[in-house]
Amino acid sequence: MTETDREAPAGIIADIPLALSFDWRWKLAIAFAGALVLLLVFGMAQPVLFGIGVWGANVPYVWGFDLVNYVWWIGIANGASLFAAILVIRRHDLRTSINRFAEGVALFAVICAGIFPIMHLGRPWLFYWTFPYPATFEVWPQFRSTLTWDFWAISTHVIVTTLLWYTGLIPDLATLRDRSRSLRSKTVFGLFALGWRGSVRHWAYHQTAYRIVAALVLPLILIMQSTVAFEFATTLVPAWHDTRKPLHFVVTGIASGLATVLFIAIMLRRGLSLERYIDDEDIELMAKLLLAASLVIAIIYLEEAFTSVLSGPLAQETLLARLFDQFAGAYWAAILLIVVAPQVLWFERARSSLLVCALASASVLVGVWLDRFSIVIGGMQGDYLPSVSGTYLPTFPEWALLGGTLGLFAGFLLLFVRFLPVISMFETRHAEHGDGS
Amino acid sequence: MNKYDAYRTDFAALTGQQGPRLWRSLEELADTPEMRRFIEAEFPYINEARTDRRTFLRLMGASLAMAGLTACGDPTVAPLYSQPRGNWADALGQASTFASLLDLDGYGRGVLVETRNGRPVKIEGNPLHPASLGATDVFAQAELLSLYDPDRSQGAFYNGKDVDDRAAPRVLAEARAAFAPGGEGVRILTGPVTSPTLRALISAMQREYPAARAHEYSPIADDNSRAGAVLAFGRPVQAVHDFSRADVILTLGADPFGDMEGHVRHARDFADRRRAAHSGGMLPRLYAAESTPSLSGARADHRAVLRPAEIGFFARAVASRLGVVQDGPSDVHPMVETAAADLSRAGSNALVVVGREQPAALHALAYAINAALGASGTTSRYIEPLTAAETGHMASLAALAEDMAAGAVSQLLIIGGNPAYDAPADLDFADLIRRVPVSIHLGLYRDETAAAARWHLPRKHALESWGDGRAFEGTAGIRQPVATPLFDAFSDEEALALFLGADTHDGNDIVRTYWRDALGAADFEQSWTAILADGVVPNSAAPALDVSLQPDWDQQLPSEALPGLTVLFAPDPSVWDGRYANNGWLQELPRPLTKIVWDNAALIAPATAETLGLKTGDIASFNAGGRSLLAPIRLMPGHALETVTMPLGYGRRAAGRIGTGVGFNAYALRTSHAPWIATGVEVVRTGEAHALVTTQDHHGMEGRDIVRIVAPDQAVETPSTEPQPSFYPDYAYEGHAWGMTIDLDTCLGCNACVIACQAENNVPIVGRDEVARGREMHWLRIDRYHAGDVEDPDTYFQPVPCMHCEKAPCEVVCPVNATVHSSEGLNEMVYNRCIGTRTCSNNCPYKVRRFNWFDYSPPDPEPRNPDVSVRPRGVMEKCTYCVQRISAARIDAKLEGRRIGEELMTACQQACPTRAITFGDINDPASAVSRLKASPRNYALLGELDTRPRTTYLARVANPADPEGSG
Amino acid sequence: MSRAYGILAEFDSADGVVAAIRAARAAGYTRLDAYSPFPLREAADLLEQRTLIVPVIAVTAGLVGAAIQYYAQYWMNAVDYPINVGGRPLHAWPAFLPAAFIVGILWASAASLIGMLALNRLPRLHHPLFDAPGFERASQDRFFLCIASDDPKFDRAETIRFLERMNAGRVQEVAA
Amino acid sequence: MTQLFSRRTSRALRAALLILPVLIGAVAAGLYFYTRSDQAWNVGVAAPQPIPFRHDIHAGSLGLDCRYCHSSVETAASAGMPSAQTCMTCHSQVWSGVATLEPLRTSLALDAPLEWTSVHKLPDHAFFHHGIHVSKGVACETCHGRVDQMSETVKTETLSMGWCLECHRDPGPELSAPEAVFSMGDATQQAAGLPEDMLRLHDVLVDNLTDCSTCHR
Repeated sequence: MTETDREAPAGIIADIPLALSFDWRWKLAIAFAGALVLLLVFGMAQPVLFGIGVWGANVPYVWGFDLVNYVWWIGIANGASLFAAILVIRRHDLRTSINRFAEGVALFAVICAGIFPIMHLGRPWLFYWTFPYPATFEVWPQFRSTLTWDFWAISTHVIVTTLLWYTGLIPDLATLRDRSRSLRSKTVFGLFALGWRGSVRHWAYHQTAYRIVAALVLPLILIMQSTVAFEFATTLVPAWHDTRKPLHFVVTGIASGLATVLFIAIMLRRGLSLERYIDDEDIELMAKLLLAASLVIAIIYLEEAFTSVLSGPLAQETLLARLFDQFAGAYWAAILLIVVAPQVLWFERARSSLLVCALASASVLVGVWLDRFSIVIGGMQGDYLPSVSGTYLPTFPEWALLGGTLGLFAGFLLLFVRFLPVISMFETRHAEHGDGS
Repeated sequence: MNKYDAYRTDFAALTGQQGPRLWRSLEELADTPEMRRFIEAEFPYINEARTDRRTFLRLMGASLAMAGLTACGDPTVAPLYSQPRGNWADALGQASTFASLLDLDGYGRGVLVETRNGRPVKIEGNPLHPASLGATDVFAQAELLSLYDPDRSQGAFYNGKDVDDRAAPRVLAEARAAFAPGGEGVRILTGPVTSPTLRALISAMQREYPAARAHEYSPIADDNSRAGAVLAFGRPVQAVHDFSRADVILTLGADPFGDMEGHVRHARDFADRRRAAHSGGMLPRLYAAESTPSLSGARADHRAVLRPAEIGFFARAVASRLGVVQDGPSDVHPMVETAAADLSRAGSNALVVVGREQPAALHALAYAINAALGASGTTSRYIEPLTAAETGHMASLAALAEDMAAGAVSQLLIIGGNPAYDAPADLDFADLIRRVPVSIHLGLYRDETAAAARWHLPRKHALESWGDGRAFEGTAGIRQPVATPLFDAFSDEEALALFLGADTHDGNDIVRTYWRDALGAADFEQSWTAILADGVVPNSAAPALDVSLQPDWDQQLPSEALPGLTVLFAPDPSVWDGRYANNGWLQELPRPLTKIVWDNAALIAPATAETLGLKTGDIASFNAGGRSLLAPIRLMPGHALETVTMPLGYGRRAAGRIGTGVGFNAYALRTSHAPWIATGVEVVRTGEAHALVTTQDHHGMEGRDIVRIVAPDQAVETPSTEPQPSFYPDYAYEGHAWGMTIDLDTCLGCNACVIACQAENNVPIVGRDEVARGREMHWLRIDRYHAGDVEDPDTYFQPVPCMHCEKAPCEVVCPVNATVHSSEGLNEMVYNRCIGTRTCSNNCPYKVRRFNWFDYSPPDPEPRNPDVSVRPRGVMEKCTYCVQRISAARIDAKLEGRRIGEELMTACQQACPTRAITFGDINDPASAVSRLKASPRNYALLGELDTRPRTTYLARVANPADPEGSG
Repeated sequence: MSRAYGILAEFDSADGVVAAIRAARAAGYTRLDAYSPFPLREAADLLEQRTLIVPVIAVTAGLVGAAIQYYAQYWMNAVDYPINVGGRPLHAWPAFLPAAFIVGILWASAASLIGMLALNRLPRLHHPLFDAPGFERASQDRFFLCIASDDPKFDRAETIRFLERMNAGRVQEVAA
Repeated sequence: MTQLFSRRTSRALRAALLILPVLIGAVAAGLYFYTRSDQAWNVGVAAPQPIPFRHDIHAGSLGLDCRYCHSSVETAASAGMPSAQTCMTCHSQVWSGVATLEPLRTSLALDAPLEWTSVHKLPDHAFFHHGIHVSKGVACETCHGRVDQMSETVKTETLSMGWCLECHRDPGPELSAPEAVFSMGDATQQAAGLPEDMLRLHDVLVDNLTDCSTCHR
């Protein structure tokens, strides 16, 4: 190759996956992630072998980390896809740098989330009974159940995100096919590039379809996140029985998705020295969005408190329980981390500091997890009959599931970084060519 | 219809001769004219052409034949067994029911035992038995589990070493061979004996060996009432209370519905009278003066919390108002006036009951009051003592201990009982046993006494042995075995016969022989079979004695009050005196008032605890008379001040895998001269703490309409059974529509329903730790609420089964149709379809659903109801309204071409002593449940949620006397 | 020599190739296609590339999918094994909608993406153009215009000359 | 640039992508039919028995009534297995000496049950009651087939839940007149009257037959 094309736009991006080997930091990271995945295996084996009694759950606390983690992960997934989809539809410049890995984040997060609906079952090996297949016992799923809705939502989310992500990759895979020197990687990339030639016709259909699906993802995400909320809101549990739950879940979900994308963006920029592609403008913009999201959440929290106060004794009791009873810590910590902490992003200097942005996004992520905890666990403490009481204490197998899914997520991300272009190269060329359309 | 039946019937008749008799079965077999009439009365449909009577005969013969059978697995699964002989019941795999008898401290409670293929699977009350009337208490239900207890003693042992099973007869024979002339030094120690056969054997012994002595001991036995009788009437008589005629009742430290002999019957009579009053009539009023909250106290309309010593003064005050005594203390308690006024108004329909803890003088006083009111003969009558120990059980044991200490005892046979554990601490009985040259212990377990005795012989369980016993009012009942002994063991009678070298030592022969003599040989077989079928000896109730007050009946009440606290000892509502310590059902049964499981605690008034700086869970050291005991505290609202109640029966050292080491042993503080009330006890807090596991942490109703209370003839406001407008269609339930009412006015919170449900539905035990995690599995729980001030709160009980809501919130959230509605309105739980999302439990406002967090299924040989699935790990379960009974009833009804009638009962309903639970078809306006649902007291729990529960409650009726005392 | 697939001209700027396309259209060439490392809106316009078909596919598939899902739910819960679930209606349409909508989206997205591949005649791993030296840069930083040999106006020498006039870089014949 | 893939590879990939869904469909269909097939449910498979008992001789040639051996079929959940004595009522005279009946004599002598292997085993969570089915006109043959022609006892139906539901959803066509319940073959065929007549005759209440608790408790 000549000098010119090494400087060629996207050359650097393409060279990452084509590099023969990665340095020790990547190896260390993937090793650590691998260790966490082993922890996940342990965490999944426990309930299967001995029963979900290994968790702290009981009656009335029938759910524990299983649901907390699920709601957290699915929120991240939905937030990230929603963000990516909006960028595509708005044809926003940010998409050039963000979309590819934002979609990746969504995909990996939804995979992590998808583990829990299966694992939380008393008999996980029978999860497929929620799928309507013609069994010899001729009993069908029960479609009025929000859990059934969620089954379809998750499956759809996984498939659509995967398709969207892959479609976006095809032209870049072609680039890799054509840049790669080793025949083996040429063949592999070539196979997945499906013989992309970048003809006018190719591009036309590709772009149309891509935009349409991005547009379809919007309602899908909104409905899906609402479905997750319905799993709580449609029950009689006083703390959950609330039509505003979907709003809460969507808003907090977006925040967690944003935070994750911002966090990963900073990691990639530092780790792969992609300053040229993920520039300060991008980071600053996302920081602003995160700040906005946290303000919206602040309003939501206030609004919930108000409506509960106005909604009669039972709602008031459950609110008081969430605020001051045994799980109050989670509630206040959530407010501190989601609402208060990000306020530093008002300051220009804070926004321009990668460290501060990273910390802010991390704090929002942890905060949203605590918010899930306070809703799921804290919600189950207030019941109709005072005689029903008890408490919930997470056990090690539950922590193992949380840590394990984090490891799984990191592992996917590292492999993605290693073998695929983390930034859409054709979009980059497009942008640098100036034809912003 | 089928010509081979004749052959089978003959065979059945043949096989029938030996084994025990089927309850209400022999009538058919005998098939005499009067029996025919009986059958036509009992089974009207039997004459309809389509049913052939032979089917019955075959059935019955079958069950007879089966009774002689060893347990042989579950018939419903492969492989199929061809029994060598005509055991039709094996093929039938159907229930056969036998009448038998279970005793508690010697007093018999008639039961019906349902067996499958020679395995008892369920115990119910015997409707013909006066102490049961078809109901049971928790202990009778739990005997089933004890029968299958793997920790039961399975063979003889000598000095703690196993010996050949066949050694046992030899041991007893050798002991006899070594008898001194006249039986000098021969001693027999039994529990309270009401059994005519056993008493005949004992008196036979005393004829043959004049110097031999028989002793009776039970740590719970009521000696004071008998001593009181001696004071009052100059002779030891026994009082029998008749609550069916009592309009005003005053209990003095007594719990006639909880732990007094005959409690099941008392409760039933009381409830019946209240029910009668709801449809017009005088509503009986209950006054309770007590130190420890009791079931009766919780039900009382007026309750006075008094220190043990004050109860005597209270009684005297009442007595003086009634003119029974001249010098009565004044202003003891405001309740004195109202109670006295009410009692005198009720006159011969008044009743004063005294607890076994109270001194003899107080009993005498009560007898005098009852006499003065003219109540003797109506609400209470007097009979000859049913147990032998005239001098009282404690004295009897003390005498034995004296002889043993003096070395005057050479051969000691301990039949049943566990004196090494439950004898008063001052006797140091275990050590005395070790000093006896030949000591033989016959026991169900290798317990503390077995360890102390030289020889231990395995004892047959009541359900395995022949015997008899008398009810609290004297009616004799026969105990027939319903299962072949699981091990090579002896019944009390058999052991005694062997010990005395009687010519026969076969339980069947012994009992038959006694009763042949007692009933007279004329057509004995005929009447005997009838007796076995019914389980009771007709009109054998003890005759009322004509007693009159002694002139010097009025003794001063002991009023020495030492400094320090007073400790009250009480039988435990779950393990009684300790004999049920190894029974998992009872250990996991929440104690009615404290909801503690797998433990006991020293109960103490909050105020007193505060002054002592103690709180629930703190371990305190109790010191008295040089003995000391460490026990955890549990604050008990409504408990007397400066008083501690210690439940007996825990701290067992050799109870078995379940009971050993559970709780603290209150016997360590008990002395033979003050067995019930220990004064001058010093309490020191240790700083240690002990986690008491309970199933209910909050005790108030937090101002919600959960348990409703109404005045007599008043309706509940906003009954909340009226369906509210709904988007959902109204499903029409043609045919049957099952529903239930639970009458909170008659519910005493005794737990019988809970344990009956556990037995019927294979509900597993999960153990202390799992309960601590909030994972108890009871399908039916009893919520207990306190209202009012903590010094003397009102206490309410509310049994909570599945409500079978017509708009069930649990069903709609299940993704796999694992919980759905039946065409008869049952909320069904399909275990084999459940994948365990637990959302249903989440969405159940009553939280009655239980989840199998681990594999809780009981291992064999647990008693198991073959009609109910054993639930695997990871599935939800809950009350089914005993759907297996509904199905059985439906099938029987269809086979016999009739409608399902009131014979269909849920397990909880059948066990309930007060008939507080009513179940049936709400589509049938004539059914009992429909009539009750029409009551103005009927309301739905959390009805405002419009879940339309099929289970509704009848409000409790508060019936306080108004200040004017006009009743 | 064998039959040619067409003549391929390489340009190093998007404007270059666009200009060439315009000229070729003017010159009356009809069977031509351009290749670029990123979408060229103008090129698409010049070649009158229509894509309306894609949304049509999406909408149809979505409606079909949603309909199937809804009917399946109705049939299973209200027709095949009707069960009284918590006293709710057998045909609980509000509860059947969310899943129907979601599955509709699933069908729509899948259809439009798979449809896109089909319309692009992909996968096609082997293509004459891949034999053309330098064509690998079509996916990186070069722009190509190809006039197919089945173009009525196609004349080997003439076409080559025409393209060279477009100050293209390398102009070459691609074998079929 | 050179071709990475040959024309054939290209075509192969396309073909593969087209065939894949077909393949998946085929596998699914295969599973669908296999799970409903006889061999999946051991239909027609005989089990090893302690005695080579032949229904075709006893019920067929000799014409013994089903209830002679399965005596509780009209009253109980289980149809019941004959006691050794029942067998001995005849076999003390006929074939009294033959070796194949040795287990029978042993059983009687040792008072030990004779262990047959059930071929009609239902899962533990399914509760079935022979008495009610028989009394409502479900003929033995309807579920057990022409037992009177079986030299070895085998299942003739899958006994799957779906199979049970077929009849529980619409019992009429499966019912026979009472007199024909214990007969086999033509007799039963003829006795099967009009479905609605049968439902009326046995007064079958259909609406609760598909309740879960009818079979699962």
